[in-house]
Amino acid sequence: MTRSTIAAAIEAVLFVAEKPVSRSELAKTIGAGAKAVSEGLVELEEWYQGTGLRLQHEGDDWQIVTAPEQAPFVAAYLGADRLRLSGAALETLSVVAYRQPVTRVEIESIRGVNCDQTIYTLMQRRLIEELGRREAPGSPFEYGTTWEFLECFGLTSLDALPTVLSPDGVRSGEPVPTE
Amino acid sequence: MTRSTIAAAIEAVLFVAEKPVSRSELAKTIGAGAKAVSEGLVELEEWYQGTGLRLQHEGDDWQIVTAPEQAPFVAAYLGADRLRLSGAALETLSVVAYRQPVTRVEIESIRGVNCDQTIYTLMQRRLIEELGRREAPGSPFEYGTTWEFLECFGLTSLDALPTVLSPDGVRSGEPVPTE
Amino acid sequence: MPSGPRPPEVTVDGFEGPLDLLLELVEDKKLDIFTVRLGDLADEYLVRVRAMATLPADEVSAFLYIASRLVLLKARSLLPSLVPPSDDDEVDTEAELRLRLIEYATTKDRAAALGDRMRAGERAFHREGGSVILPPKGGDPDALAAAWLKVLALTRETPEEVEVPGERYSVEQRTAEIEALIAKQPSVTFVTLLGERPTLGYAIVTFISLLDLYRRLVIDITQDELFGEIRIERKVQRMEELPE
Repeated sequence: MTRSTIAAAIEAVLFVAEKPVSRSELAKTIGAGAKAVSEGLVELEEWYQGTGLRLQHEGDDWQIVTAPEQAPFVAAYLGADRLRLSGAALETLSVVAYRQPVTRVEIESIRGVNCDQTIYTLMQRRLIEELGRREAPGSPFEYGTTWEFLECFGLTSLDALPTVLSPDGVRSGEPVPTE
Repeated sequence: MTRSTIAAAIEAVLFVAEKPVSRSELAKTIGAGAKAVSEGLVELEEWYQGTGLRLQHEGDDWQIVTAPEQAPFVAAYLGADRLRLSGAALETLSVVAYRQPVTRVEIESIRGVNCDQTIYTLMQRRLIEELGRREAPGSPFEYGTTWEFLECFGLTSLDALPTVLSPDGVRSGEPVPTE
Repeated sequence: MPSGPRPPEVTVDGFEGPLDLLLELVEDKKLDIFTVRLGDLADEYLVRVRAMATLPADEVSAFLYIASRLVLLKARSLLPSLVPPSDDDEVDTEAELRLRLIEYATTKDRAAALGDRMRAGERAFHREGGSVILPPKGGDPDALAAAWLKVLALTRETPEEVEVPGERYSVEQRTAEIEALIAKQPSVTFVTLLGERPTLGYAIVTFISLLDLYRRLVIDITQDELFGEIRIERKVQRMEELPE
């Protein structure tokens, strides 16, 4: 791989990472040596001259952030008081809210798709949390919503969740205890 | 603001956005005109040549995504599953992608079979969505593809759908508007 | 779908429907989709349908529809005087079916192109957004409820819970049944064959079986008046001079 292709691979990985990534993890992920990764990071830094992004590192942990001079625009976008969640994340959140306590496998069986990423995002936002482990084979984590969730949605308690009539006419307003 | 500073501002906003952002929202956020934003998007697209990122748009909603050629590294980092669809699901998806907006009856008349299950699967994976109801007898739902579809197939927009030679030799790459 | 050679006969697992079957016939015989006389494929089509071990009950009507179209086209080409086009638009039956077939072929090619992309795995990834403001603000409970409703709607019938059609009929089996019956008695009505409370699937398999027996010159089918009783009669002797 050339310096540029390594820089591109690093950029893609750092772009999706929601936390700083160490150089050794980068090296492992893209299958390159430590020296090549270092050179790639230097190249990436050069690419970002004059763009809206910056490469930032704390110790050996690297991440992409927005350029400081773009802060007003970023603030203008994020400033509006509304929760920004992708449709997928909102759907996963609704499963946790209405069905807690619920395990990852249960969430996925309800949504029918892999939910690793959205669970991670919701945890990062502190909208859901691990409640503990279920006494079941594999001792899976159970997830539930947080007080930040209640605050974010302006709910006094989980009982205040809007009542939803499921398509077959069953009321499912309250969190249903899972068997 | 110069074209480049607008591109940088757009880049920063799209970077922090959780979902695609419309051109008008971009214009409002960074305080630029619609034309300036369009030019900025073109510039941003040029910046991304050869990098790990690219610009994707679904209709007028824009977002930054990773370049498809970086998929192996990103998938390795995220531990992402590979998309798997049956031949039947792919057929239904191709009808929706190339013919949208399209109703269930239209899909079924083209495929010659009941498509309930495949439509359901594709909705669950967020590859297609209900766009709204058609003004026609029975007010059937119209279906279209999502930005997740573009992402999953590494397409920067619907214009990038693979062009297929139909048996009569007519190129049929672009979505055909239904009557 | 595996990329290997297609299996010689359509199985329930691999079948994509009646148009797929028809297209496969055209391609197997290396015929030109634009010029092939679709009625000529009626026999082969019925043979293939008959070869299917079982037909999913909810799909048989789609197969029957195409089968009846093909049989009609064939009948008309063999006996133009006996089967006159009843309406002007019936002249277009073949053209219309051909158009559908061409459109389906295009759909298949497109699906293959998308499938190639999918298997190549060259997909993009978005990021979920960086600047985490804690705690987040502005959640809309109604949006959450709407998302839940959507999830519920999509959960209603997960693949595991989908009611597998309990009834699966084999055309071959039904054909044998009717053939045995007609060997014993010279004629039987369609209503009798259907029994008291036929399901749609049972009725259609029965119908396809009759088409097949008719094609093989085992039976004659008569109907004296429109919507009158359909009578199935044992063919007294094979009339070899009839075209195949």
